[in-house]
Amino acid sequence: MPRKIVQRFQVPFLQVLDEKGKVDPKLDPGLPDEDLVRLYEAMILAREADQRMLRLQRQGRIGTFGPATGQEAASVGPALAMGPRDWLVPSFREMGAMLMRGIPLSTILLYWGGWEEGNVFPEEARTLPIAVILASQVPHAVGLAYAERLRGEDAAVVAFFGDGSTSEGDFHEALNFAAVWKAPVVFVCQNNQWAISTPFEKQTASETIAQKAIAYGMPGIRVDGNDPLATYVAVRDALARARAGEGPTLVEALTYRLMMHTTADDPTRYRSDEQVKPWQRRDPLVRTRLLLEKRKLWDDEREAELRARCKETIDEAVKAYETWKPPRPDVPFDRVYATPPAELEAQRKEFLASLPGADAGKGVD
Amino acid sequence: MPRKIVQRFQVPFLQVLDEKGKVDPKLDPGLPDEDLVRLYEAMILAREADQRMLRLQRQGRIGTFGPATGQEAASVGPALAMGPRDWLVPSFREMGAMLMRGIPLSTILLYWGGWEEGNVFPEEARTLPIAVILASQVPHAVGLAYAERLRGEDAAVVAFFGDGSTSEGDFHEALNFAAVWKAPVVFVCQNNQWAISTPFEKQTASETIAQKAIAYGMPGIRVDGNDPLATYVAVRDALARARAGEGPTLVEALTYRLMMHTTADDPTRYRSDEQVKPWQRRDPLVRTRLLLEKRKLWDDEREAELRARCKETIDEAVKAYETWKPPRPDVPFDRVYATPPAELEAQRKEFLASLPGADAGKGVD
Amino acid sequence: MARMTMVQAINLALHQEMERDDSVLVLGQDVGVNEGVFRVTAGLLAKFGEPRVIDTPLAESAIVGTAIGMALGGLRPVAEIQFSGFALLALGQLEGNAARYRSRTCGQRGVPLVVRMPYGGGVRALEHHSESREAIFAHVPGLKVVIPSTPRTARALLAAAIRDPDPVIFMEPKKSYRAFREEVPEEPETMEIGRARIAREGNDLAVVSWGAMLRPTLAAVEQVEEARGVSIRVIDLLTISPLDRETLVRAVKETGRMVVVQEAPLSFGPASEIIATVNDEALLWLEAPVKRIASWDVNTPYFAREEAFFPGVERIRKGIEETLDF
Amino acid sequence: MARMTMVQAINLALHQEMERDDSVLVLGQDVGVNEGVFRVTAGLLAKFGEPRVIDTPLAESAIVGTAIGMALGGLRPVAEIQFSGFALLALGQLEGNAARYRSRTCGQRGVPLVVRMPYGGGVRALEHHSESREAIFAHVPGLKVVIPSTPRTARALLAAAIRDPDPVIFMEPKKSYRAFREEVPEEPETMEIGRARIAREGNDLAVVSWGAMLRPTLAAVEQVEEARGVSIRVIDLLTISPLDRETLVRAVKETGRMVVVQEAPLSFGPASEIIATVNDEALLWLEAPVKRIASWDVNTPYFAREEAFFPGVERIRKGIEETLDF
Ligand SMILES: Cc1ncc(C[n+]2csc(CCOP(=O)(O)OP(=O)(O)O)c2C)c(N)n1
Ligand SMILES: Cc1ncc(C[n+]2csc(CCOP(=O)(O)OP(=O)(O)O)c2C)c(N)n1
Ligand SMILES: [Mg+2]
Ligand SMILES: [Mg+2]
Repeated sequence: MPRKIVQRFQVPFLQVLDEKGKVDPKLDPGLPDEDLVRLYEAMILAREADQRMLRLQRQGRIGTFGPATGQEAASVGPALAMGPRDWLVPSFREMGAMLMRGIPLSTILLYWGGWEEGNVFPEEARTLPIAVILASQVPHAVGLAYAERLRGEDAAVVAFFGDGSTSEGDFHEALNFAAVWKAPVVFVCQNNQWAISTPFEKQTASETIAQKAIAYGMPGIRVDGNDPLATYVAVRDALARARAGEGPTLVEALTYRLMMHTTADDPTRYRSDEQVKPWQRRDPLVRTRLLLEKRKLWDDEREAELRARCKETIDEAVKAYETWKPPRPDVPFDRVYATPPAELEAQRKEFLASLPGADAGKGVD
Repeated sequence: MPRKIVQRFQVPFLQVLDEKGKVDPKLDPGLPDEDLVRLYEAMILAREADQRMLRLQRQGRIGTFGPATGQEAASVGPALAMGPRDWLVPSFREMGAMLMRGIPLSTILLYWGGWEEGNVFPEEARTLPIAVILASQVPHAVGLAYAERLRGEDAAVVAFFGDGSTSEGDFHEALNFAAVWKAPVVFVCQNNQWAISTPFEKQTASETIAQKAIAYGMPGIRVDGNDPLATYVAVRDALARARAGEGPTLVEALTYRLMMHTTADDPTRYRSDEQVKPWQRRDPLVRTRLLLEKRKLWDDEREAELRARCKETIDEAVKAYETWKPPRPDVPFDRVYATPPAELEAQRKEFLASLPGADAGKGVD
Repeated sequence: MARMTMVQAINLALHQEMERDDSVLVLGQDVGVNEGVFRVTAGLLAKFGEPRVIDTPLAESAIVGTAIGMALGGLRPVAEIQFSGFALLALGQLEGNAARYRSRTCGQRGVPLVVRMPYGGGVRALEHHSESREAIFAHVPGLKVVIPSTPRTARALLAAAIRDPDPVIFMEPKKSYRAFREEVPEEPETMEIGRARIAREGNDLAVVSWGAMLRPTLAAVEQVEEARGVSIRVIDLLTISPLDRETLVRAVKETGRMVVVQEAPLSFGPASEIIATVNDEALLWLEAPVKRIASWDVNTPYFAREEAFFPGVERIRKGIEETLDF
Repeated sequence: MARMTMVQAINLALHQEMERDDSVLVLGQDVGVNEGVFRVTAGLLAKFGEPRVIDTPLAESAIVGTAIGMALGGLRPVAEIQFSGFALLALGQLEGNAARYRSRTCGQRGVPLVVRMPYGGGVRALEHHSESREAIFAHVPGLKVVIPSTPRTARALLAAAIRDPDPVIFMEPKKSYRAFREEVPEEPETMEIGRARIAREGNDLAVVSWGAMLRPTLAAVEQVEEARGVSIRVIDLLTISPLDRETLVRAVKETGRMVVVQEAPLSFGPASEIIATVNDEALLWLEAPVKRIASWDVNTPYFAREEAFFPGVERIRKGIEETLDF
């Protein structure tokens, strides 16, 4: 039955750096050498930290931890595109970006070690804490962007979330608000193709996450999420749009979760090594190193030096984490409200009295 | 910056019957005369009932009421397309469809009169109660469709909601589930371009509601919602798809709310008569009558007869409503759980004792 | 001083706070052009303009969720939920984020957010428009829950809520929106959140109520005082959480008898916490069980039947007399 | 009879109920191929196949919302919310629809729905994974709230919940999932919802607890009994709503003293309703205030500090002794 077509939409895909380390010259953002090196170093640090944290978890030195191995390019490319006054609103798999924003690894360790102090970031990092209720951080990003504009700031906001998180109502409501408000915000979906055991095709019947942007009248783009130049370019352009008052953009970084969902997860229950293999070949670290080598920016010696430096950084962070002295045990009572009401002060006393042995009574006074 | 286009989408628009009463011959569904007449009669009844209910509300004989004047075609076309075993899941502005499903007007009056008994429908009507929490009924429709299919039934579900309701998380989550499950459900959005005082362009930055279907990988179509043949055809086709196991469809019926949001609303606060006028000219009743006249199915005499019949139907419904005897006052206690727990029975006794005068003590025993 | 309705008084607070502090902004469904479905936000859009008065799309979780983001970004948003029944759609954001940002960040980031919502029955509204669910919010550490009872308390408490560094759920008894007037001073006024008010002095019994229940409570108290020659203290709770336990305990210690009038359903409601407080700190002073007068444990009936389900003067009066006679 | 963990016992109930009644189906995140993040749904997909075991997309409101639709369509869905912290995202559907469909339709349509969710602390999990929010659900008329404490009660109550014609919030204390084993009969078994269980007889004091609090409670009780030669009754509540007031009141009348141990924060929690019940019906039998031992009114701290914030054996023991000595 013939019907008149009244609207047409298209979704672009962007890859700049291919698996062999070749840059498409038409798309090359022309990053200075030190930025290329920075991207690579940040990815290596994130990867090394992942590996170490997995060990720390197995040793019981931190709690449940969600590694991002294989997804580093989706994290560091956007971070490189951000300006110092922009805000990062992470989900929970953005260690790469958080480290690039200047958050100490020891702080990140505190987080996974079960301390709220792991959410206290340097103000200059302009980063909100890790969000555990999936997609609940996305409206925060929109409100934050609205506030920055209202206060006359030039800052934009980059919000991260996973493919599974796009199924939540909060994702939808937030993107709709952002587009109506033309809020200066960039939505970055790390589509790692899994939400714990749920594969992308059971998560949504849409072929891409990028096409979901059409529902909000905003541009959407899918990029190779294992290509740090593509994630960089897409977010750089989206930030420029945002700052120009043209509104939000949805960037889908197509990547793959190479390891377990978290240390509590056993991926062999729901996927085979065969499925994972092709994605190991697309490792963002490999292609970035190839690029650096082509540009004569890298060799085995520099690699060895970097790995050593990472190890040192991580060793120091672990040490700082493990020698960190927690504040007095009753601090949670200070933090419910700016000023604890009388009943909470009474409870604090009871709490302190209830502590075993040496801690008993050790508190605010 | 050149990017490879990897996806293309289009959104169709459908109008069958234009404002002058002309049917596009290529699109004519070839409905038998009695169906054409049925559509018209249903719309007139809905319109007349609207008018009467506005008066009843002003007289304090029912409570707040939301008229659907001008939107009748978006309600009756889909209802005509439904089979007897299909389910109707209404929002709150679908009186036309509900009447066509065989729900007595007196029952609908009970609803707006503030009685739960206004939600007790004949089983054959296969209709869920009016939903007040916007969009909350949409996931119910999806689950119901899933249940019908699991139980081996051939029935599909038609769910209604407004343009404003598409901003709710429940809309998003439900459409996503439906598409993943290929559930036999048809989503009908009555886009009347207002959500109380919020115009469509402040509701969403998307140009159409139909394009939101793309986010779920499901087909979306915009139809002229003041054209009962277009709404009929679109829903008929979508139901066929649903029954064939091809999954859900989103149908946007573009219409206009000619009157107040509800009797509690004063639309002059947020829109001018000028804005409304063009839409009065697109009144679905007018073009449908023109069509009937062209087909020699209608004349002034039949019109007068119909109006008289509607008046009679409505008079009778109002009488039935106003002479309806409420059950004993404590029935709410019967309805919280299938079997009231002991404490509720105790409360029932207290409640009955608390009633003033004649009612006191009149209860279950 | 002007005699105002509660709607006018709340509106006054919004005007004055937005003037005082340009980080205050208002957002919600129909709050701008339409000035709110109850006209509570009248004049704000005209005076303060669009970026500070936002007609949002229709999504409660996003209204609260974006407002949290605004608060984190240095603003002081006042979000309106059109009817409290729809606020539960935003409970994920309220419990999961607004209430926790301060503790999550060890005090680095607070959420100075007010969520206003008309609540409660008595205006012949549709389903989901008549509930009282303050107990749900009150059980969440990190939220404050405020319920004014009169125009003056509404204005002063809203101003205080807007200045509060923490999230405040501000529930407005819509039955009282236009039911009566009260003198409200023109100059800005605040009241301390967390403090109950003695609405009437008395020594033979204390009645605790809040929101729209205050008026039938006062009417019942007058009847009993007149009929019996007793003196009854009326505590207007004003803040549900944190609870003013001191005022409650003192009342039991001084009168020996207490009645709590609550519009919410009986079980697991605020009255239970009040009783628990009395149990903790004044059990030995009790001369009779604390009497709860509440709605029944049924879903609020549609409006044709709702009236009989809310506590009314007659039930309150009987409850007071029973407690006096115990 | 086999000695089972709670996870195995719940799994047994699911298997047997799905076999017994083919309108029973299971849906939720990761419940199929992965067999649940705690393996509670092990073997279901293999045995019953895809249409009856659904791995859903990631959206709690839709899990509950579509399950309501399934229930209206004649099925008996058992929906899993992966952690109870995320259940509040579905409270709109639970309070607004599941709880009301029966009253909304005058009994024409009920919603036989079970929403299972692991809750509570003690497993060193991330933020939002450790809360106890049963009071919120319990305040909603139309919902039933069940919390088993042992493998056998979990199995029998879940079977009863699945057969119940009304919506049941089934909260599973995840700390007890694998902490201990209990004999569970092979043959299907149900227990009545709304009935508490006497976990230990005694006449000098009664302790009420539920869920994961039962074990530290029993441990504390043993210590006190041994040290003092008293006999202490332990009431395992099992159903939070509707509350088994009779068993509670009888306990106060027979022992004169009561302690309530609650994992949730103190204020506006279930213990308050228990105290209110005692106040209503057994005040004169009380020889001491009812003692509440609960978590503090703070957001559940992250796992490095959480332990000290939940009631433990020591606090419970002291609370019992204080109440005995009052
Ligand atoms: C609202 C909510 N529901 C469920 C969970 C439990 N959960 C944690 S991570 C996860 C999967 C997330 O998938 P995705 O969004 O794709 O992110 P990824 O883990 O792949 O990075 C789930 C279900 C949660 N944290 N929040
Ligand atoms: C969840 C929710 N939020 C707010 C309301 C109050 N409300 C009732 S109707 C309405 C506007 C609805 O707009 P739309 O969905 O376009 O339907 P229409 O009224 O135009 O038919 C609003 C905001 C509600 N009923 N439910
Ligand atoms: Mg993922
Ligand atoms: Mg509309």
